[in-house]
Parts: sequence; C-alpha cells; structure tokens
Amino acid sequence: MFTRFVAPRLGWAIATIVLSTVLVFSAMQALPGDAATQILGQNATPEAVATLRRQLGLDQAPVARFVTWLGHALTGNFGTSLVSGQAVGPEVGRALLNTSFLAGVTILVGFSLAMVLGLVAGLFRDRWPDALISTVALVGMSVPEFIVATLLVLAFSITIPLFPAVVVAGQNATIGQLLPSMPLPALSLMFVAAAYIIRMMRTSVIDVMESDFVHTARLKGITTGRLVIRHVVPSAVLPTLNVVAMNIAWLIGGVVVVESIFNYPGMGSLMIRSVQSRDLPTILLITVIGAVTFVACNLLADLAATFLNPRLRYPRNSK
Amino acid sequence: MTATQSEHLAIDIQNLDVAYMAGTRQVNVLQGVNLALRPGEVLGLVGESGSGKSTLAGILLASLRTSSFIARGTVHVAGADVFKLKGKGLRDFRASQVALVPQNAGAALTPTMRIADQLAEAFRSDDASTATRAARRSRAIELLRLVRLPNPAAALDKYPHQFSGGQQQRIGIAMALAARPAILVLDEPTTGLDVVTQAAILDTLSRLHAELGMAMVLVSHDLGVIDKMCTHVAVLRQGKVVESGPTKDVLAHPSHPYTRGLLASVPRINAPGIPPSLDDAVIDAYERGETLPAAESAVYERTAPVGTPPVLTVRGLTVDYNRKPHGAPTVLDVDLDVHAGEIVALVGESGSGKSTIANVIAGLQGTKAGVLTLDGETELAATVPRRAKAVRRAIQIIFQNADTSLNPRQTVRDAVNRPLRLFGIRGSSVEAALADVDLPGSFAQRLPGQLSGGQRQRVGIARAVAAGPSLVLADEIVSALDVSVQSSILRLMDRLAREKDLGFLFITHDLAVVRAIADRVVVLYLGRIVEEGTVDEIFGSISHPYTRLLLDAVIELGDDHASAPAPGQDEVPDGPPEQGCPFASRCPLVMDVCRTVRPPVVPVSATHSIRCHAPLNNLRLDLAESATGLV
Amino acid sequence: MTSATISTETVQGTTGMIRSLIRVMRSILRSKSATLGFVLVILHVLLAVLAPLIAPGNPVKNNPAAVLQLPGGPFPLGTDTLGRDILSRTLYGGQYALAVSFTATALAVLLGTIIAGLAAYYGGWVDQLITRVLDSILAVPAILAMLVVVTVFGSGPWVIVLAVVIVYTGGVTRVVRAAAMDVMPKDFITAARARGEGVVYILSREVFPNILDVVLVEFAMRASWVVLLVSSLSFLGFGANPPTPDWGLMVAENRSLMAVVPLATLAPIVFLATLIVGLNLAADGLAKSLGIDRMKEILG
Amino acid sequence: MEHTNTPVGGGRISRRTMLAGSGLAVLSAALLTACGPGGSALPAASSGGSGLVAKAGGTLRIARPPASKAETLDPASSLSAYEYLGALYNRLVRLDDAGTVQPDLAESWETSKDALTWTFHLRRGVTWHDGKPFTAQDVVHTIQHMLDPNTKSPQAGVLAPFINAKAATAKDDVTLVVALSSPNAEFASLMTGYNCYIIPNGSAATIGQSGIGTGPFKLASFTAAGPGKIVRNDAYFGTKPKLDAIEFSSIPDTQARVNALLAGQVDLISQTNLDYATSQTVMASSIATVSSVKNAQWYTVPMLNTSAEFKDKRVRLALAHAYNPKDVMQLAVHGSGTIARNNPVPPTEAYHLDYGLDYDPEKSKSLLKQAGHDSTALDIWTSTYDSVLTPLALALKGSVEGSGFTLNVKTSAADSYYTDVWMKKPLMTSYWYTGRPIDQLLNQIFRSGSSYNENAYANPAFDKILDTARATVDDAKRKTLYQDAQKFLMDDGGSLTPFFADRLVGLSKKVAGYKEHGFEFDYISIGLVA
Repeated sequence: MFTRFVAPRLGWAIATIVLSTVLVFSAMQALPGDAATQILGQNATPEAVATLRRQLGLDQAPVARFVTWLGHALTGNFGTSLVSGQAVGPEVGRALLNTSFLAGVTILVGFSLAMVLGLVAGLFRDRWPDALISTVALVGMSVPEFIVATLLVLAFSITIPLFPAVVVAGQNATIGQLLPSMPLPALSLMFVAAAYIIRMMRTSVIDVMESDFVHTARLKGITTGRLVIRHVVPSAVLPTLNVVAMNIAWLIGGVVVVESIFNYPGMGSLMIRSVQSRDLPTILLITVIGAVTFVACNLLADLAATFLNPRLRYPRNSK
Repeated sequence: MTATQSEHLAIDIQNLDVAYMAGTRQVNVLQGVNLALRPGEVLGLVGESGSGKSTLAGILLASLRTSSFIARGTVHVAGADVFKLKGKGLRDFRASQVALVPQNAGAALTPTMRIADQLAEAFRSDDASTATRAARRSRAIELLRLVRLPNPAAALDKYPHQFSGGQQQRIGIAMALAARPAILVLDEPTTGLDVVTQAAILDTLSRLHAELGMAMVLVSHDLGVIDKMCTHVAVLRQGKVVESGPTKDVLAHPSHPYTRGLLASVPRINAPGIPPSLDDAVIDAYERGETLPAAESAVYERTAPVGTPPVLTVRGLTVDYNRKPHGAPTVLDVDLDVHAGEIVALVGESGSGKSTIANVIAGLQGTKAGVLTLDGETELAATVPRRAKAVRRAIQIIFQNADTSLNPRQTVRDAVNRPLRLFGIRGSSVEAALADVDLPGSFAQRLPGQLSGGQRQRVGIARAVAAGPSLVLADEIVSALDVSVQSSILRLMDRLAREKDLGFLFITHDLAVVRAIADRVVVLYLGRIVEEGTVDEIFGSISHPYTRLLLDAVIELGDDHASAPAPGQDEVPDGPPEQGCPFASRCPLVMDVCRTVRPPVVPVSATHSIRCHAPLNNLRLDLAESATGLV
Repeated sequence: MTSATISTETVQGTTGMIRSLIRVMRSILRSKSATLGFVLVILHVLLAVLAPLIAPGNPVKNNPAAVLQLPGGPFPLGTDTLGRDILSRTLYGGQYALAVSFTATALAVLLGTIIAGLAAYYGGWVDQLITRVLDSILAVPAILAMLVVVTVFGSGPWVIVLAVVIVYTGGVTRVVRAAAMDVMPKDFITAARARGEGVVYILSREVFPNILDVVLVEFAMRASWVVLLVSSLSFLGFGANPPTPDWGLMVAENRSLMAVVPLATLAPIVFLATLIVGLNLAADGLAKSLGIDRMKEILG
Repeated sequence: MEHTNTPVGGGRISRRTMLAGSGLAVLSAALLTACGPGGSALPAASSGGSGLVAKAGGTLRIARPPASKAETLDPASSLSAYEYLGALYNRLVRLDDAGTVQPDLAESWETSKDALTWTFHLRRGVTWHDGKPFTAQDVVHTIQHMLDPNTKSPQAGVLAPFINAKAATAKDDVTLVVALSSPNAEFASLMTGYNCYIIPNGSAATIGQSGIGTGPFKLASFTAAGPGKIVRNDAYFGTKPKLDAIEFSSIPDTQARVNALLAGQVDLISQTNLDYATSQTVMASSIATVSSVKNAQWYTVPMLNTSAEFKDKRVRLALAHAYNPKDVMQLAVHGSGTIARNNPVPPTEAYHLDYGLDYDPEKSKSLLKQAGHDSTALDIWTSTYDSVLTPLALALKGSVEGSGFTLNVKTSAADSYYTDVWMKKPLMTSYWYTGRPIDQLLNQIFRSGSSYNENAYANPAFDKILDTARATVDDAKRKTLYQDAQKFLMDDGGSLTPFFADRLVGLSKKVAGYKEHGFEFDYISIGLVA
C-alpha cells in the first residue's frame, strides 16, 4: 500500500511544496518596500532602514536567504517574525489551530449535508427536489461570500441577536471561547463550499445511475434502498472526494473574506497582515502549510478513493 | 392464442410494437412482433446491429430504454403480463421468474461489491435454502462451480475486476441462475471474448440448460452460435421478425431472402473464398413484393500472387515494454515477410502481441532488437520522426474501429485530402480515392457521423490507399462490422491488393475471415510465432496444438458442435513464460522439455513451418485428436 | 514542414473550428437554461456597449447641488454621495467588469489550452514537468497569490488580468489536458502520427477541434468566477480607479448609503448577480448540450 | 494589520482596512442600514457625548483598530498601544480642549527669561501601580528614554533640536529642572504629546510589558494586537474613574468593529472616524449611537514642493484657489466639518489666525498662466486607508473642473499608501489628528527637513519665524509670531487644507460621560449609564 501509493507521490509532494515556496519567496522579493520600511513607516530614514535591514538580515542576497531559510525549515525551524521578533511557528500554529477548528466544523456538518443533498438531487434528477437543490447550488456559486456572510450577520446577530457578530477573543482564544461565535462563519463557508460538492455528487450519482451494473442490479429485482446504498453510493462518492479535498485545501489555505468579516483569528487574517508587513518568514510558513494542505488533501483524496475503490485496492494479479 | 394458453407458455409476445417519439413522429423500434416459447426451449434472436434484438431481450424483463414505450401488443413472461407489473410485483417478478445475462459482464457487475454479496442479492427472499449466511455461501459456491469458475470458494471474496473477461461472464451467468429463474435471457453473452473462451462459455451454457432445463433466450449476431445453442430461432430485421421457427428448419431451408443472404454471407473455415455480401436492395424489393437479382451470389476465391517482390521483411523483431523488471519480452524474435499484392494474416488471441508488431512496423513503437526492411532495400528507422517522407508514405494503416479512426470534426475530404497534400501526390484526387473504395465523390462533403460503419471503414481505407503505399497494415478491419458488410470490405481489400499491388498485413483473430481472404498465415501466441504457412496449409491436417485449439473452438454453421476446449484451456496466462514454449501451460501434448527449452522450427513444407517439440505425427489432425482427446 | 503548408493548415484548422462552433451554437439553442444564460450575458454586453447612447447622464459628473437624491426627476435611480446619476453609472458599470473579465478569462483559457495541448502531445517528462509546476502554483493559496500580485504591481486593469491568469491558468490546463489526453489515443491521431504530422498540425487540426466543447465550457465557467473576482477586487480598491463607473466600485462607494439611496447599492448588485447567474447558466447549459460533465471540469 | 507609518506619531491612527476586509464593509453596512429607520440627519451628539451621568462601576468594552504584532505599552515607542496610555500613565502636563496647557504630574512650572531653563514642581504623594513613590528621577529617566536613539521615539524628532539626554536633572524628589540647548517657550506644551507619558525610573526595558504607571487604571493583561484588560487604580491621586475595568479587543476590519458595536459585543469603537454613511447605520440601530468630536480630523492635500509639478509656488497657490471648499466639504463629509481656507491650524486652536486662501477661479487661472501653463493635468493619489480620502479626491477632481487643472484619481493599496505614495507622489490626500500644540504642528509638519513634512515644504524664512517664536517668552508676542507663520505658510503655497472634519465615533447607548479631544481621552468620567 505505502510503497505503491504514498511513497512515489510523497517525493513529488515535497518537490511541489518546495517549488511553491520558491515561487512565493521570489514574488515577495518584488514587493515594494520590505519589513524594514514597513516597520519604520514614517520614521524610515535611510540610515534607520539600513540598520534595521542589517538587524533583520535583509541585507544578504535573496538566494542566500532562501537557502538558509530552507535549511532551517527542513529542521523544523521556520525562523522568527520580522515584526514581532518571536518564532513564527507558535503564532502560525495558533492561527492554523483556529482555522482548522472552523474548517472542521464546516466539513463535518456542511460537507456531509452537501453529499446527501447531492445524492437526493441526483436520484430525483430533473424533478422538483433536484430543481430546488440545484438552484440553491447555483446561487451558492453565484453569490460572493461577503454578501452571504454579511446577510447572516445582519439576520442572526443584529436583527435577531442569536449569535455574536465577531470574535472578540484574540489569537490565543480557547476553543471554548471560539465555539459560541462559530455558527455564522461556519454557515457562510458551508454555503459557498457546499455548492460545488452538491453539484459534483449530483453529477456522479447520475453517471452511476446510468451505468450497466446499476441496470443489471435493478433487473435483479432488489429494492431501491439497497440499490442506492450498496450499488450507487460507493461508486458515486469517489469523484466527489476530490472536490471535497479541494474545498478542504481552500478552507485551510486562508478564507480571508469570512475570517475578516467575523474577525476570526485564523490563517486568512494572519496571511493578510503578514503580506502587508512583508513578514517573509510568516508568509513562507503559511505558504508551506497551504501547499502541504493542498498536496496532502489531494493525496488523501487519492488514498480514500483507493480505499473505496477495489479496482485500486486489489489490483488484478497481472500487469 | 388466449390468456389460458399463455399460462403454460414461458414467453408469449403478441403483435408487439415498441416505439419512441422523434419530435411528433412515432418511430418503431419493434413492429408487429409475435413470439411464443415453451418451457425448456431455447430461442435464438438473430439479426444485425439495429435490428431491435436487444430491445426485445429487454422487454422480457419489463425493461425499456427511457423514452421508448409499448405502442401496441402484450408481453406475457412466465404467465405474467410484464408491463402491468408495478413496484413490488415487478421486483418479485424480476427476482424470481426471469434473469438476464448482460452482454458485458465486466461493466455489469458492481465494481465496489464482493462477488459473494452480489450473488447473495440475487437469491430469492422466499428461498429457505439460502436463509442463513452459511447457506448462502455454500449455494454461491455451488453456483460458481456450476458455471465452472475455477476455485469458487476463493472467488467469493474477490471483486469483479479481479477476474478475466471469460470468468466475469461466468459469474454473470451464475448471478442470473441464482434465483432459479424460469427464463434466462442472454444478450450477446460471448461477444468480445476470444474464440476459445466463447466456445468454453457456450459449452457451459448448454450443459447448464441440459441440467436445469430452464427456457432460454439467446441474443446473438452469430449464426454459428445460434445454430449451436438454440432449438428455435427468430430472425429480426429493422424491428420486424422476418422469419422464425425451429433452428434446423430455418437454417436448412430459409424462406426469407434476408435469412438466405445472412446465411450466405457467413465466411466458413472449412470452405475457402469470400462469400457474397448481403444485398439490401434485393430484400427491400422482396418486402415490397418485387424480386431483384442479387448483385453477387457466388463465393469468390482469391488467388495468391506468385513471385512478387517483398515489400516488407521483418527479421528477429523483439519488443519489450519493460513492464516487469525481469519479464520475458512481449514480442520475441519474430520473422515476417509481406510481398507485393499479397495478403498476409497475422492471427492470435487478444494479448498475442499482433497489434504491437503492427505499431512497430508503423514506427509508433520502439523495438529492442530486429531489422525491418521496406521494398527489400530501405531499412526502416525505429520511429516515425526519423523516417523519410517516402517511407512514411509507403506504409499506411487501416484501423479496427471506424468510429475512432476518423476525426469526427473533419469532412471526408479533409481526411482523404491530407495524405495527398502531405505527400505531394500528383494526378490523384479525393474523388478518385473515394472511387477506389466504391464511394461516390459526393461523400467528400460529409462528416464521419453521417456515414454508416461500412462507409466509414471505406473512407479509412481510402485515406490509407490515397497515399499510394506499398504496404498496408489492416488491424482487425472487419471484426467490428456486421457479417453482411464484412464480405464487401474483404472483396474491396482483395481488389486493392490485385489492382494496386498492395501488400496487406492483415491482423485478425477471426479464422473464418482469414480463410476467406489471406494468402499466407502467421499464427502468433503471446508474442511468439507458433506456426506459419499458406492458408491451405494452416487449415490443413497438420497444425500446431494452439492452431488446432483455435480451429476447434470456432463455432461453425452446420458442423456437429461436438468439440469444445477442455476446462481451463480458455484461460490465457498474463504473460509469456521466461523460457520454453509459450503454449506449454495450455498445451494438451505438453512434455517436460516444453517448459524449459524453446521449441525448434519444424519445417512441414517449403512454405509451412511449426514451432513445437512434439513429433509432427502427433500434430496430424486424426492422430492428434485420438492422442489428446479434444473431442 | 514548410511555412506554406502550416498556413494552409491553420486556415483549414479555423474552418474546422468554425464548423464545430456552428454545431455548438445549434446545440445551445436546444437547451433552455443555456439560451436563458446566453440571453442574460448578451444583454449585459449590449448594455455595456450601448451605455453611451442610452445612459441619461454623465456617469462621472459630481453634482454638489444634487447629492443623495432619491429616485425621480432627472435621476431615475437617484444620485450617489457625490451627486452622480446612479442609473448612468450602473449602465456604464458593466464596461470595466466585462472587458477585464473577458480579456483575463480568454487569456487564461487560451494559455491553459496551449500548455495542456503540449503536455498531452509530448506526454512523458514534459507532461510531468508541466503538471508539477502548475500544481505548485495551485498549491499556493489563491488569495495569497492574488495579494502578492496586486501588492507588487498595484491596481489597474492589466494587473487584475495578470492576477487572474496566474490564478486560473493552472486549473484550465488541468481540465483541458485531461480532455486532450482522452483524444490522444484515438486512431485518427495515431494515423496522423504515423503519417509523420507535426505538433502544430496534430494539435490545431486533430486535437483542438475535438476538445473545443470542453474549452468553451471551461471559458464560460471560469468567466463567471472571474467576473465575481474582478468585481470583488475593484470593490476592495484594486482594479477600477474612481470615478470609473464599475459595479464593484459602486457597491464599495455606496455600501452604507442603503438607508439614504438604496438603489445606489442594489442596482449594481442586481446587475452583477444577473451577469454571474447568466454565465453560470450558460456554462451549465453549454456543458449539458455538449454532453460535458461540468463538475468534472472543475476538478480537471 | 501593521502600522506602516507610526500612526499616532503622525497623528494618524492607522485604520488600514485589509485587502478583503476593507471591501467587506460594503454590503453589511448597506444592509444593516437598510433594516434600520435610517435618514440622513447628521449625528446629533456633541463632543460632550451623551449628556447622561455615568454610574459607578461596570466594565467598558472598547474595540481597537488594527495594531502591530510589535506594539508595546512603552509610551515613547512609535508602536505604543495608544488606548492604554492615557489610562495607565500620566504626563507632566496635558492640553485642555482649548489647547492650553494644564497640570498633570507637575503642579506648576516656570521658565527663565531666555526660555532656556524650565523648572517643574511635581505633585507629592503619587505612587506607581507597584506601590513605589513617584519622584523627579522617574521623569529624568523618562526623558532620557524618550531621547534614546534606540527607542526610535517620534517625540525625539520634536524635542531633539533643543534638548539632549543630559538636559533633565532632578533638583530634589519633587523638582525637575530641564536645561534646553536652544530657547523654547513652548517646551511645556511639547511635553503634552502622548509619547511623553512618565514611566518609572529604570523601567525602559520592561515598561513595554509591565505598563506600570501612575494613571487611573492598572494593567490586568495585555497582548500585542490582541485582547487586554485594565482595572481601576484605587490609589489614583486624582478623581477616581467611574469604571471598574476596561476590556480591549482588537478588531482589524472597520466593518467588523461596527458590527461588533451593533451586535452589542463592544461599547465603543476607538480611533475610528465613521464615514457619513456608516454613521447613519449606527444611529439607525437601537443600541448604539454616534458622537462627534468637533474638528478632530485635519484633511489635507500635500503638494510635494520638490516635484516638478509643484516646485513653482504659483502653481501651488493656483491649486489652492481652484476648488470650491463648500462643495468639497459637502461632497466629502456631508458638511460635518469646518472650512479651513487652507489654514492647517484649526479655528478652535488658541493660536488660530483668521486668514486663508479662498475659492477664486480667476485668480487661479491667472496664477497658472503666470506659471506658464494654460492647463495642467495631475494625478491625485488616494486609498481606502481612510474612508474620507477618496471622496475628498473625487470632490476636488470635480470642483477644479473648468479651472486650469485636471485631476486624475489614482488609488493605491491601503497598506503601502504611506510607504509608497506619501512623500513620493506629487499630489495625494492625507489626514492628521488635530490637537497638536501649535509649535509641534508647525515644526513637525512644515519645518524644512522634518520627517513628517509631507509637502516637502522648505523655506528658511518660515523656519526663522518659528525659531523666533520659540525664543519669545511673551505669550502675546509669540502668538502673533505663530500667526505670522501661518500667513507666511499659506501665502507661500505651503498648505492645501480644504476642511477640518468632525470625527464620528460609534458607541453604545449604555455609555455615559464620553469625552475626547485631540489626543486626550477622558478615562475618568466615562462610564455606563445608571
């Protein structure tokens, strides 16, 4: 299993991750100004900038800096923030934790629901349940997140004060502190992400329903329930996994809009702050995490597919 | 016929019309179909593609393609008026009375379910004998044994894709039998399987029928299969049953010209020559009550060219995909000649490497060793980019599947004109090229989608011939076509070979076609040549055991259908052995030496050679049979 | 091959494309949703183009005397905080979004298609390389990529186009490559290879015409995303410079004036939403009528 | 969000909206208003806040704008956490809303005739939060810390010209003597800056986290750019604050801050000048309202004197005369402000001179002609950094139409606005907080070579006037000198200031006794309604 699926892809995965960091690093070099100027702001006299640059090690050649960074990164040391002067690991870790928590809720509740809806839509193809669900999905794809989120705030925290409008607890909030303000951000994310999952599930269900083996199974005279659960769902879920994976990657990779609307202390907010303060170490770590998530999600999707799909799990004992 | 009578009929279909709506117009898929079948009888539904035979099979399970509907008539199966059945009634009917063996079991088995579960599903809920899990298991094993699936117990916990096509088909049959149905419907159960496998499966089926005695409906385009399996036959054409009755009578004294044409157009391994192709004009005339003389009625016997120069010589060709680190090469040490105007058949089952060889010649596949020479002088570079324009022009390909061989977005003109322009051919034109393949110049404007299968294949041929090649690689070019069209394409091939001195390397698995068209034959097994010779020699009395197996497996109209391969002989190993004779694992005459030493080339005549350790005498038909008991 | 033949080929290639296009258009009209979608999109394009003729006023003229007017009189939809006519601004508003979005999408899809074609044609390590590089671009969180690009190059239409191309080309390539991969093994390609045709011919004449449908769907689909993105961006202060009439910008400018002049915000939102829904429907219908699985498209 | 510039130092409290954040505002506000009654009446509240009296006790929740991860409680730092300072610390002296200097830790002070030596008599019996007594040594240490180059204090730039690290000495525990290196009669007022809060002796290294001061509140907790809490200091020497405690939370996105207020999660939004429309939204809500701080925002349009476009004084003057301030103020802030007539000193300021450059298209045209252009097209840069900047730019663009000028509005990303545009582009929109002492205002922002001189205005004659003023001990004389400076500056085309705007602050209806002016926030009388 490992040697056949994980090992070969792992190599590529790492290459991909490193390459992405290279891309981001070089792009950051092109940014106007650097941490020094950003920190000093209006006090940025040439001398001050020069000293600070030296302090921050920004005076070395980019390539050299990247190589050193990479070297340290591989040993798990991602450097210290150019702004706060503290190790970036813990801070990004916090943000990642908070984001993952939000993502977790969204995935558990939203994605499973979306799959069910997609299944229903597929089974009732072109009839009213399908029409209804598909329309919702279409809207979900057409309406920007910030409108959704804003409407939710308006409805459920200002007009009817059910949930908090923002997270007032900061970066180091405990899960207990975050939980009360979870519903609205989670809902907003679900609405956007679910749309694609619903549609994917619907499509693949329709495909499977038209396949020979479903036809044969039906001709065996088995009940619809059994037909759906034993014959349709297992095959229909497979392609959907990829969409789910992409959405997870998106959820972790920084859902800036929603996070800032709800002042949620996650990766998205951190990312923006870091780009604006040119805090390279933080940005690079965020990139690494984003890339790792992206790669890992796709890898996991493949593995899950493998696990669900006997074709791959038990290769025919031949070429 | 009255309802009471239909009680004890297995199948009773009365003036049935099935149709779909094209806009406001009703198009009949089936028209005025009347059929009756008693328990225990076997009905064959024969017809060419689009004759409605599969629709009819579906009807028996109360299954219609969405959008089509019953326009008229009634269908009683096992006493039930199937299209009155709804919900649970319908499910019970399907679960108990009638079962289907689908055409392609590979696609018809649910990939995500173990065999055991799929079989268990099919057991009747009311059946006490399968109440417990253990009971279901043992019954499942029993079924798999019944269909002669090797090692049934182990098979239960496997998934469909872990079986070969033949085995999947057997499982499909077992699943259909699980509910002990009164009627078994088989939709082209052996199409797409190798001849040997087909023979084995059909043999199993007839044994099953003998043991269980259920009524069967067998849909097939292959008259041989029908002849072997069915007590009764119904011939369908364009949704109408043109003729039906006991198989022997219908096949012996066909009353309808379509049946006659069909029978006449089937090539036979025991009779050389290209049969006349079926002439629709004649039949349509007959339908209108007129009579027309058939264009061609006689069998045409082709004569091999003599003393023509070689257009292609292959020496010591070896191809290795290096799939496995230390596996035997896919193709090993193949020698091969094609002379001008000669049609050489390269014969083998799927996986025999015949297409690989074609790709190598076409320059699409690299080689490990071997020399290819064109027209006796130019040595062929390994791959296309390194071949001169003249060389690329000299070698042309015709493909098996006419649907994918033409670019659906290009007109016939674009397709045929391309080689003319690319190779800068003077004094020829698209129209001329089309004329060469008996197509009107007006076709130049059409898109492939607007052509019939046969016409598409002709365009494919025109594109190849337009380049003015000396060698044409024809890969299974007739196997996808209806038999009536087959022979016309075969005749075209013959004519082009003669008129244009074209050398054909004709790749096929169909021995009857080989007999009809080929001058010389090379028999390939797992990428190794086992026998070669003139067509008469190959079909003569001395053959390699593998050739013999193939010949015996062919189900020929009107022969006794007695012989069938021994169990297990239909299973082709995944790859060639590292050493010894590739056929050793299946050979009835196998000796220890076969497993270790590569068999020598035994010359039978100047043109006929066999690679086998067995003494020639054991390879003579009469002796061979007594020696191996293949009967 | 000689340049002469290339040129004639491309000519033929285009005729092939045109033929396919006609086929596509026919199939669209067969699908209700597609027709509706296309009507919406075309309507928006027309409005944007004809705005100068139909708009009642100057979309960028301040008017201190008529600030925050309610609908009525010379201002059918009222005026905004600078006294500019909202109807005129809304009508002009499509120009920027449409121009930028369509340019960006076209570039992304064109680039993606070519890269995908090459990847599929050469296969092997070329394909591997392309796939990996694109993966690494996709692996960078899109929003981060956007941020960086916009921060590096500042605002302005071409920056947005660049950003979109960077963010979306990878996705397009994935999808189109998959489609091209399905075509490559077809016999007519084999025939062409065996004839010794060049990459230009095989891609332009044999491959692309057969994946045109996928590409079209891809275009319509991405377009809907890009319009959304471009509007969001210019409403975040990147892209359109004030006082350019642009929906995203208008929403930003009048965001909180709902209580005073609701239409200043609602009108652009409605226009934007209808355009995006139109594009989505078009993509859906297109996909349906072409028998393409749009969701699988998204996956690539 | 980082302070790319030292916001408070520049008197510009960073309210950067993040890439996504900023925009998000959009709809929400819109929809929020939609639900309320709305109406376009201007905020009724006065700088006195709601007239209600606050009850004793209770906890106030304040939402803070984006802050740097590197922010600190060190008052001298450019990244000091502004909201905490006034609550935790005291200065020697403070400014009242008339701009006159009032006692704080210093009960009285005097200066020598030559305005070189200053003596401050300190309050007795004051203790630090850690119980230690407050002495003159603490002030000496504070001044040294402030002037220490490593502190990078913005105030150093203000003081350095006439004071060095050794200048301050403790005569005794309650007497501080400061010897200036050049005369400055305004020294006291320059010690009212919010970087001048007094920290305990020897605390330079630790103050950033400890926050030990003498102020009305003690630090309970503090996280950079995060939540924090302060509690009442019962040992406070002055009037005890009404509140038990104040909780701070950091909410970068403006709209999110407003939402928090409307959802009742916070009671006051600090350092946030609500744009007109948002103020409408807030006023429409049942639990929140808006208070306006008169003339608190100074909106200005720096013309980079070193640029080709503006090196000619006549062009600068032409532009100053080219726009109609009434229209501009109406369009940009819906009239909630005071027309400045290009005078950078607000009318409420004691030293204000009632003089200005008024709207005069003809004069503008002729000036431009003399400068040798019939017409000139300029880019005017703006950003979402502050909600008024872009409307201001657009209003100007519209207003100068028909004059010789054509303005093209260019936007820049909020986060790079003060690094890439400010002091780099010839023409841009900018703003400051008012409430600086006149001397600091003119020296910091218009003196040649000052790091905040955003016009890059440089005129020795002008600098000379300032120096004389500083050296003049006679208040009346000094006042006229500063007024001469204002006139000189304007006539020299040194400033383009259309108007001073009222700052619109959003706060809960539960809040009573809210008072704010300039950099002074009243932590004593603010509380919750009874």
